[in-house]
Amino acid sequence: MSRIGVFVCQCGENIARTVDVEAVAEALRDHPGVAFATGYKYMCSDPGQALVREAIAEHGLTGVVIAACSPHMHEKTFRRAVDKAGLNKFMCEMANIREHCSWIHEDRADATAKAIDITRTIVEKVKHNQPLESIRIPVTKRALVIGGGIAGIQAALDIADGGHQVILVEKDASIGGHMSQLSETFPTLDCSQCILTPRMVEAYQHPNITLHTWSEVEKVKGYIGNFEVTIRKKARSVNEDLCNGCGDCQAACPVRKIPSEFEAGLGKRTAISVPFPQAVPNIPVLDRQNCTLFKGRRKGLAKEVCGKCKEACLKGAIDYDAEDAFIEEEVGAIVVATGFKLYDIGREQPEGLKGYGEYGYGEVPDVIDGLQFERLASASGPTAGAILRPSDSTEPKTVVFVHCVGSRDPEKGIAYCSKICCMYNAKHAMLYKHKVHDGRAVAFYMDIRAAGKGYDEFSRRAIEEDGAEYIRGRVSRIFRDGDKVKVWGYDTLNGEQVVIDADMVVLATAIRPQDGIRDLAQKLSISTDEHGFINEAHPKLRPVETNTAGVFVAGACQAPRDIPESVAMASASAAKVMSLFSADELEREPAVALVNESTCIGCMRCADVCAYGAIEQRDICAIDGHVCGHVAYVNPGVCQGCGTCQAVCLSKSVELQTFTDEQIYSEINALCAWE
Amino acid sequence: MSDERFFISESDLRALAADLLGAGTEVIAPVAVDACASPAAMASSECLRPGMEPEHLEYRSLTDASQLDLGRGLPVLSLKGYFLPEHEALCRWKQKGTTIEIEAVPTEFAPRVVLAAKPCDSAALAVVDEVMNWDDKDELWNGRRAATTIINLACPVVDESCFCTAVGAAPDAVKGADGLLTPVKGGYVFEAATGKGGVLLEAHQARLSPVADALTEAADADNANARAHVAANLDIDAGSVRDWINTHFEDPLLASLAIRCNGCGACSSVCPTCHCFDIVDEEEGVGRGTRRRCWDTCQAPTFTLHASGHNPRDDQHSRYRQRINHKFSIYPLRFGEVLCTGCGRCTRVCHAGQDLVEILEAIDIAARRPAEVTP
Amino acid sequence: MSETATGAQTSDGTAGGAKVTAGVKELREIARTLLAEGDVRVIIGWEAARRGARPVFVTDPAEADRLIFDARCVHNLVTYLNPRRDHVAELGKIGLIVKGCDAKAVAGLLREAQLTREDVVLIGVRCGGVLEENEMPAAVTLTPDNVAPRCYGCDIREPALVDHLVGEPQPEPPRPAQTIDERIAALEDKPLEERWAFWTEQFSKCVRCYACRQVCPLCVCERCVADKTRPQWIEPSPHARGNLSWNITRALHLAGRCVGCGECERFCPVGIPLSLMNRKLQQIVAERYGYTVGDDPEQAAPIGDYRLDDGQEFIK
Amino acid sequence: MRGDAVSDGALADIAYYPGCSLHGTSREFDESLRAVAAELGIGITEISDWSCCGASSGHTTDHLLGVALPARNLALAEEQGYDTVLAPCAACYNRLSAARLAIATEDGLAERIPDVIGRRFGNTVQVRNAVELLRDAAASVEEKVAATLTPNPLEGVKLAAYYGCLLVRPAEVCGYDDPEQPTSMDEVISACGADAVDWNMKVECCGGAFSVSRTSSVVRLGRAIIDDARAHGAEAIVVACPLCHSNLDLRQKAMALRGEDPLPILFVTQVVGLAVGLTPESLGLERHFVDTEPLIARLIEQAAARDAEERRVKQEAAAKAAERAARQKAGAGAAPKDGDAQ
Amino acid sequence: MSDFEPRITAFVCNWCTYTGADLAGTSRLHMASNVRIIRLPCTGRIDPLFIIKAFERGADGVIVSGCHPADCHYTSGNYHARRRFAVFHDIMAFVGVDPRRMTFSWVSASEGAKWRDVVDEAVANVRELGPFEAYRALAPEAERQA
Repeated sequence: MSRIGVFVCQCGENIARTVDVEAVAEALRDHPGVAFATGYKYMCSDPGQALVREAIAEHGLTGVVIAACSPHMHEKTFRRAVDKAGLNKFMCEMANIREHCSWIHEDRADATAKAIDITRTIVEKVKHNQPLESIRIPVTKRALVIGGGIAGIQAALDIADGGHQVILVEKDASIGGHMSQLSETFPTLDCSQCILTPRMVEAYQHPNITLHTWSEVEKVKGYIGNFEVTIRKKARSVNEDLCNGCGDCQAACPVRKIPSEFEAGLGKRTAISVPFPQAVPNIPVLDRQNCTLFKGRRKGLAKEVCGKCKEACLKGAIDYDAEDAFIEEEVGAIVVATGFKLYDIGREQPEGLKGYGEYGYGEVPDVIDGLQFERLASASGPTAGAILRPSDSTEPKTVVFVHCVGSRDPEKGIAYCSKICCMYNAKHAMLYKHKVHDGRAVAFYMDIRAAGKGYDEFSRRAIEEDGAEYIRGRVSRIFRDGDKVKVWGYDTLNGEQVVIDADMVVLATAIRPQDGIRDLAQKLSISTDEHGFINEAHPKLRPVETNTAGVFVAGACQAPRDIPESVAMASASAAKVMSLFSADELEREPAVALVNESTCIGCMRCADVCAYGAIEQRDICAIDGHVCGHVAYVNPGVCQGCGTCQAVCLSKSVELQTFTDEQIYSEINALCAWE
Repeated sequence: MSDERFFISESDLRALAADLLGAGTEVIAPVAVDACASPAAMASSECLRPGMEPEHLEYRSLTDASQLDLGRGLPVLSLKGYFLPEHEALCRWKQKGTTIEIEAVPTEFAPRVVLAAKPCDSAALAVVDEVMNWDDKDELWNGRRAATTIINLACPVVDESCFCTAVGAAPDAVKGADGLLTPVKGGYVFEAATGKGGVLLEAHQARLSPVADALTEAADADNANARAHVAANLDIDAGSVRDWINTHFEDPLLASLAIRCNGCGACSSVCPTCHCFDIVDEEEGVGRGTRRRCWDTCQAPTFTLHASGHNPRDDQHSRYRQRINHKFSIYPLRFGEVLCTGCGRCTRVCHAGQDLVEILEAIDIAARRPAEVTP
Repeated sequence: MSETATGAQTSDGTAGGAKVTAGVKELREIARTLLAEGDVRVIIGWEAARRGARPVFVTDPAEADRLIFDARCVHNLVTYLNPRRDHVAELGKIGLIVKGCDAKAVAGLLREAQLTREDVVLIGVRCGGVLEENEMPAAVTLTPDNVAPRCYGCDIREPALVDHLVGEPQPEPPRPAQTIDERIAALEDKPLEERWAFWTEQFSKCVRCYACRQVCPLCVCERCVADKTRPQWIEPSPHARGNLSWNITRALHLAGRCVGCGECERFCPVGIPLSLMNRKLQQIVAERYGYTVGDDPEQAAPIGDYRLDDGQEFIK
Repeated sequence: MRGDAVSDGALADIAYYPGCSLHGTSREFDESLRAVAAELGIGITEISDWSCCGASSGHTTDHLLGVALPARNLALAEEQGYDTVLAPCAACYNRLSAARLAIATEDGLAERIPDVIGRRFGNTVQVRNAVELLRDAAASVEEKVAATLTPNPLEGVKLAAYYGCLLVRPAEVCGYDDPEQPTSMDEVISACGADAVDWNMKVECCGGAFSVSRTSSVVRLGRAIIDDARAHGAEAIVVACPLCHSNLDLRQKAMALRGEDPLPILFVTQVVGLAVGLTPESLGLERHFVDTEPLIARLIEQAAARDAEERRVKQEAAAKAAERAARQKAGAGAAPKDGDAQ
Repeated sequence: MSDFEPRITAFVCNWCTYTGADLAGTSRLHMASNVRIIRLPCTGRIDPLFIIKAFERGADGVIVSGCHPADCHYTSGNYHARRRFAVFHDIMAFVGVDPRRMTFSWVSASEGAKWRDVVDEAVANVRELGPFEAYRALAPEAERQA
């Protein structure tokens, strides 16, 4: 006969306001199998948990039901408390009478009756709980970091410094991400390359880090501690071992007019190229799309049309017939750090977004975005740091910075604030004034959001010391007028229209997640929000974890993030990975399926539906040893506890622990109408 | 028991049924039931295959005298269901905290009349009375038996699977019944067989009229040749069969009877004498439920499955042998009554082809001439 | 150990008026050789008996002539391949005579790893449809009134999953007076309440003898969910509520598995029209997932498989 | 249901809703529309008993009034068996379209309107404006222009397409073109052989109804538009709205202070009319305040000169070809090749 | 039937709909109080036996809800559930159970409002249908007693 303790929480007034806690405790007191029932103000508080421990000892409880908030909130807390009191922690369950009852109903009688019902179902469930031990599974102490931007590099370095192997996968030819494109970084204005390149080299040379650039994650199988990852190493056409980065091939390449992605389209590059001088690894990539040799091959010409880079290469590192290679890696944890891309105001837009016709859809010359301005301002940029406008390379005397292009604009499909634009706009204005002293920097803003450390002072300095003219209002139209860029705006503080004949306009376009994020999320079976940013497990309490155990997230792939936040998140996820690797074995919830071999007939329908391949066929031997049949066997290490096998099993011979048929049956039975 | 015989026309018999219904007495009788629907469910049923007359008869509580079917066919299920229902609550319990209240079920029943019962069905009731009053008086069974007056309708013998005469019953027997109707020209010879039957007759004296001798002779003649007709189907010595089975438990004839049997237990469901039941507790809500007994069958593997997983009779042969053994040897040895009234339903319902007449013949042959018969 | 309960028949197997066609002769020949050469230890087929054709287990080559095949051979003998029937398995390797629909049931057992193809020899017979009521003294020609409704529209009159095939090609079985699909359509035209009344009335007749389960070739569970007591998903006593949950569960277990042999309806002592329910399941699986139960063991069962664009019109 | 492609000539008849301006101050828009429609084989028939569409005064005073007035005309078109209504004036087009959208989306309105306008209304009629119609018929305009014998006066002429506001905004009501960077009128202009100028004031405000109450603003806004058009080399501005036309044409007199010659303002239908060889009189070109005659005359003269030049060059080429053929025959005589059949 | 308060049992998946219901709670989205939630790891685990048992125990309506296709935490649990409940939905309709008594829906962890709408709509539907008398009439006591 079970002796169950029921503890009904007032949760201050969150529950007590609409649910009569005493009445619930009273109703449960003479429920069959309940040995003790009481109400308390804050069950999750220390005294509350002490109350549980004492009641277990005093009444010899065999099960505990906490009627309070959602199990997602405090199941772990109470199970730990129960564990301490010597009762198996899986004999403790939570009845959700807050989120699912008190908070969503007003009528007190209704809410109380419902709370009693909910608690009663969980009491009945606990009667059929089994004491279980956590499952121990081996942990592969190697980590995979997807994305080689500052977040990915930082995470990889922290984990590697922690003594563990790291595989860093980067989609582009070099690590560095968008930070490598920046000139200087707010709020300290230190040069981006100077603080980033050492980290890139450190990552490249770190004994524990294996770097795969020009590579993407093809497939992920397995589960926390035991992921099997397939990495596609895209054909680079350059043998990484032979190449010493001399650059002769780049010099020999006849195709020199390809818009450079790194230069955000302002600079040009050759077909075979290294994105930027400080690229890590300093090994070029052959762009098969634009290389004349490959164009010839695609047309089916018999003779090879070009081959200059191969001729120029003294090391013989160029290989036109290289194929994509696949690498299998076993890792215990994955950190997603795929970063961001900028919203493009053009006509072609993905579903749900609209372009900016009023700013000319990006077809008005001398209207550039933030990254392009960064390239202009960067010493290694196409203009060697001089602010020259792209149309005629003259120095613009009047530059207009437009905030919130796309961001905070539900009409265009992006309602959120991209967070970093206010800061980099102030930086741009400052950089521009430093380089063009007699230049006029005008910024159109709605609100200045500079909440970081030293951020507001930085933007005040741009206005007060460097003379940036900040106009509070939106820009309604931008169009070419002669050789000027006509900017029509409105000054809400003076209440008048503003027309500026600018030489150049910089748009602070919204931050979007990288392309392909949704496919990657599905490969990792983690979810993304409607914009494509990765969903964290809990916005406040588990910001760097995802719903899939063992998969962590860092940087701008989770939401608009600046560099300090990306680095902080990277170190946080690294810390999570380190704690995961701290033990040789991982403790996992024992919510796994168990086969009753005396009733299983080995039809293997369960194996067909198992998404994790956790079920295999096992032979049954009679006493004399000859095989007389076969049954299904669930590997507790691989099983993730979804329970689909039990639903398709005709004879219900497989039982998912913690959600067995008896437990579910008793919950349904507890809701009997004619109580 | 006055053995006076009366005459009653068919219309008077229906009127008698109507009177009983009018007086609020439940009247149970054979009713024609369409195979794939029932009058209650749907007025017209497209799924009654055209051209086929109603599939079968069933004993039903009449709601109207017109439903009484005197067509003399054999209802699918016997009268057993009206004395040992398919499922019957034995008690209900309700738990409050640690105290449990038990609520018993009534064992008195309103008086009721069964009209046109099959002699083999009512004979079965008499046979089962023995075990129901053996070491523990079954109040529910006895309560229902006491409350019921059964009037048999002489049976014209259904088909070649009938063998009531071979097991101590007869197409015109009154064993287990309280009266008998024998069809004659224009109506029936109606006679009481027990005091209860007499009471019923007196109560409806007006509907009866003295019977002409010619009619009673015709009735007796019909019954006699019905008896002869069924005897031709199977003529065995029940005693020798009983003893042979008792001593030849391992005989291959008994030990491999069920090669084609599916162990479905349909035979025991339709058998008027099979009386085994299972007791199950069915929960309804927390700490509330009902203990019910419901029909069970020795042919089902779970019948003798022990909690340990051991099953003394875990193959079909042993289960089928148990059925033959219990009916034709164990029960007769203990109660002197063959636990079978030869109605033939088990043979008719078994689509796997198990034929009891065939089996009894083989045993009878083996029993009488043990020496020269090769199985 | 031969079959003891001898049927009342004459020695040359022509009892019960069974015509000895060329096919039957060929069948007996194959049976005799298989038994004689020890390829199989028992041939399971049909024999004529007092109340019509019934299954027979021939272990002695000499008795091969008891085997018959005609419109009365309705039984789906594949139920005897159920691994839980130890007393049949004990006899040794089985040679089974199968009609087309029976072969589908063998494929079902193979699909669910209850059987390996090598441990059974299948002797297929070309079939032109069978009777609905098989307890007839003689094989009669099929008419719309006596043909088994399930035979109409049969897509496998010539079984493929067999080792031997006997008999001449048979004509199409006659169309029954009312096909099962028509009866389903008639039932579906009725409003919800009437359908409910019809089915609950039918199910309330059920006495839970589980004949439908014991006879089904694909119901091979060691312990059926209906017998499970912890928890008692299906109330064991035969009241209408327990019967409804039993019959719905049985129906759901047929989705994509039932071959439509109709044995459950034939064996039901109280005559519940189970073939309506089974056929409806086949229709659902065919309409929604284009799946028709066939005799190819490799064909994946629909429930347990999925496609990204499966219909979800009923999901909000 | 959009009207069938104009090219097959037998276009389903379109209901024509002229609105007050096209029978009043912008009669030339009506005349040129009818002329061009006839030329292109587009059957348009005026809705009988049409009434005012309420324009801006309607919907600014009361929402129901603003919807019911246009709805009445749509109902009439339905009753008279049309499924498309052509409303050339931008304001009428906007009000009719807005009414259709409101009735289709605001709950309760579809039930109230029939008893407010006193007739059945199924809201099945499509509403289109002149630019939309001509853009959809651009292929047949091009064919017509090519087939016109008289040289096309607009060949290569720089024209600035001015859309104003109500033709393209609000996007959910108009929806046939991009509200910020419209191109439909430009397509019609290029179909006429002219060169549609890429300029900045396509959708800037012309002052609209302030024409009377704050004329100074209209003059200022109008000048900005005309200056920008002229800066981009436009020889005329093309419009499709009576109010835009009057604000740019009538008010231009007050603008031309700095001595530049005035910029003619043409309706899109007049442009198409000229391209397909219709006479200026039939297009009502003489009704404009800014005299269009000098421009038209010059264009026709240039076209004729160009035509003559082309013909001369063609003749020269033909002559030279004939001469070469003759010389060849003389030379070839020496070595005839058999079987040299062309 | 206006004052009839239907009893509805909801079987929801832990990762999406249960969390969505939590979100509805934290956002204080008020809804009908007739629904009692039973948590399961995934819709893949939800078995038609649960629904039949819920009706047997007097529920007037049932809700089954989980992750949207492609969002399942276990990658394919909801796909299997979709097929299983398509067959179950059709067979129950064939037997005569009004499909509106069973609400199937996809509600993600961020759709608190949608969960409130699913609940309110289900309660309204079942209230209109009235108590499930037909199922309760099957109870042994009410049924034909021999």
